Amino acid sequence: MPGFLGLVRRDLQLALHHSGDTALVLAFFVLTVVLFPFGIGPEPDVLARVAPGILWVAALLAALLSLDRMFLPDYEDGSLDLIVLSRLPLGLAALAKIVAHWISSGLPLALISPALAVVVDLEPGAMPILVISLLLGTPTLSLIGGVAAALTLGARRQGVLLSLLVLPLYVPPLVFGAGAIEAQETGGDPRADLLLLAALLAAALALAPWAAAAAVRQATE
Amino acid sequence: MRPVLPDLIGEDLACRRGERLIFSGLGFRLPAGGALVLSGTNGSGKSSLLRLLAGFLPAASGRLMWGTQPVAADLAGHHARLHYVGHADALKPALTPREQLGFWSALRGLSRRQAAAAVEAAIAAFALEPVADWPCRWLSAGQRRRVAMARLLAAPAPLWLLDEPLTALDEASQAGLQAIVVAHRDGGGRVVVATHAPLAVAGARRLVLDDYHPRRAREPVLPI
Amino acid sequence: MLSRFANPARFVRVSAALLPWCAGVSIALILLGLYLALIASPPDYQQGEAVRIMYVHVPSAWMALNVYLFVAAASAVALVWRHPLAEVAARAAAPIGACFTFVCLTTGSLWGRPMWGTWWVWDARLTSVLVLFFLYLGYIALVNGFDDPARGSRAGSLLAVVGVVNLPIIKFSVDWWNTLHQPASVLRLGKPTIALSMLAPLLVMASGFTVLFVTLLLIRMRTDLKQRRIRALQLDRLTPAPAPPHTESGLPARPVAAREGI
Amino acid sequence: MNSVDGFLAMGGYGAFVWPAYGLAVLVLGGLAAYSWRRYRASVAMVDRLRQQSGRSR
Repeated sequence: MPGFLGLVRRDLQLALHHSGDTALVLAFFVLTVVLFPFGIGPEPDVLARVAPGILWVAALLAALLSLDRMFLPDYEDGSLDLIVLSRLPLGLAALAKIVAHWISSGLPLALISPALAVVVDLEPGAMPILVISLLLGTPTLSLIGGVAAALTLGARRQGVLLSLLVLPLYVPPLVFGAGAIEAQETGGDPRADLLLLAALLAAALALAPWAAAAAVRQATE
Repeated sequence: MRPVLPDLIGEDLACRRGERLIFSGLGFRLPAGGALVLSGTNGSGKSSLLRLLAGFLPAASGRLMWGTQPVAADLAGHHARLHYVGHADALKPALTPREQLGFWSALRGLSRRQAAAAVEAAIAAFALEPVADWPCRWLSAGQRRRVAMARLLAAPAPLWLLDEPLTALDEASQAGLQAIVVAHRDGGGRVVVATHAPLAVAGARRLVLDDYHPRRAREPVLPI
Repeated sequence: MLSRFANPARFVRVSAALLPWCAGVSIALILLGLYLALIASPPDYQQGEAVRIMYVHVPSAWMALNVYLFVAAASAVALVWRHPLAEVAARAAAPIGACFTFVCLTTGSLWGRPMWGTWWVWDARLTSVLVLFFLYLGYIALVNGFDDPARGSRAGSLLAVVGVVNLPIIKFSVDWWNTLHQPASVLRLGKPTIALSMLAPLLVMASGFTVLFVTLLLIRMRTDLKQRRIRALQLDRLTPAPAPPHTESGLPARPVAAREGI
Repeated sequence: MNSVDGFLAMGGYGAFVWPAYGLAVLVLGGLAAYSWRRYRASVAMVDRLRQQSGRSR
């Protein structure tokens, strides 16, 4: 498809230039997770019990942080008009931007999560499941978030509005993601949760880009 | 022999932005090689008409036809045959003109080799060689405007929609642009220009948007 | 396309005729429902009089869900056929649905307190209604989040459709989460066995709420149309009559008479 | 008299049944009142604007 990889490469190139955004996302993730023991107390068994929830909620909020950078810069400098006019179907263009956003936010979150799991006493045995659940879950967060980011283009107070739109839609990935880790921790079988997470990803992959495209078309009217 | 392309025809076009009726009853015909100059007071709808012609904005009423085929029927096809240069330059401060022009021509469907050649031609035509590899944040407004204009040549398209192309351009660049427009029209292309400056475009039909301001005499149609 | 300009006269006329009847019927039904709920129905053998809260809690739960489905359906019609009234209906209905959801949550909490000792019970159904409440707030915030009301309505329509697609997934995930973290069985907000004498107040209240919804919907839609009329009139007053048609040299001015004909 | 007190006491659950109904009436009634008042205000505004534009033309 004309320019799909070019669009992903350009967005990643821009993400590298403004690497502050990715650093901000990772810093927020680390900070949020580290703060919880101060609130809950350092007892290992208590922390281990709530570790899956802490890690997943912190990752979800961190991914939410950089969502509005997905379409807003292009909307403001006129690039979005040219993307709409390009030969690349708008759904694929939206997917390209979502993929670039995931690579620069969701992926690093998943990769550094084991380091943080230690801070909240997550069982070593559950670490691989943590990474797998985040690798499966964060793309879904970017896909759903992409739709909300496109919907709120041109709105007043886009940041607050974006998180209000997106949080109820993030409940399923959170439930299955944290559920997978907890199933592993309590000796259960995480495969069911992971399969459900994968199903969510497949559905979001199929539907979200076109919803985001429709929203972009509304924004560039 | 110049390929005989159908005319771009607008019949009784009306445009609504939000709940405001900008203009109505607007008609024109733009043959291959033709030119249409839009003028009128601020807020009379020049930019809105350009965005309508580009297919961003559906006409509130009336029809926009490419020959006999309504534009709305094949929007992707219509987008593929036009360039739209709006007020914003669509340039990323961190990237160089060469990178951005290459990116935009790839997005217009050119292969890597074709894109490279077209980009070099565009850079030469707009005298951008000295700054071709500078990050755009180092460029002046005029230079950025020329890079935005260079997109016109970085990928071939018969219909050019230009919104205030002359702003921020110095005399030499303005003359260069006019020469490029003339060459484009000789090659069978056509151009619609919204401008205040008296752009000397030979044989252009002038359209004053204020003439199509929705008359107040009529009962204001309840904009649903 | 010209239908977009059509004055919604038909709707205004029909709603004017319907409104008094709807208002009357909804008040009558709700009064009858209150009588049946509070006086003419037996206390539950387990929960005693507290069961009467169910006669408000359950109908408002039904309405919360059904109004959201209404908003999503109206939004789908607005997106696909660009029918102007569908957008007006969706925008008018959402706040009503949000109120029903709020009533459902608060009565659920008031019911949980005497029965299970806590103001909030993480029961699967109640939790789904809580998430639905945030979907409503998101829709209302998005619709009012733009300076241009038309833009807000279109964005809201898309969100409502996305939301309704996610509704069953959210419901499933909450049930999955609920069985995963199965609280002590006593906390389970079991559905009391519905005796016939209890069904009557439930159905009467539900139908009363439904007719109330239609009444409020018509009022709010008429208000929305009036607001648009106000904006149009204000805009019209502000835009000065334009200068006479441009008669630049050599270009014949468009014959004014011809333009008047449209 | 005691039937009224019995009725109000609601078998000891009065403190929860009455607030539940009260809240429902408050929220739904409030929404109805608010919507109706806003409707009346809009109608009045339209008439006022129409007279003004009628007079000024």
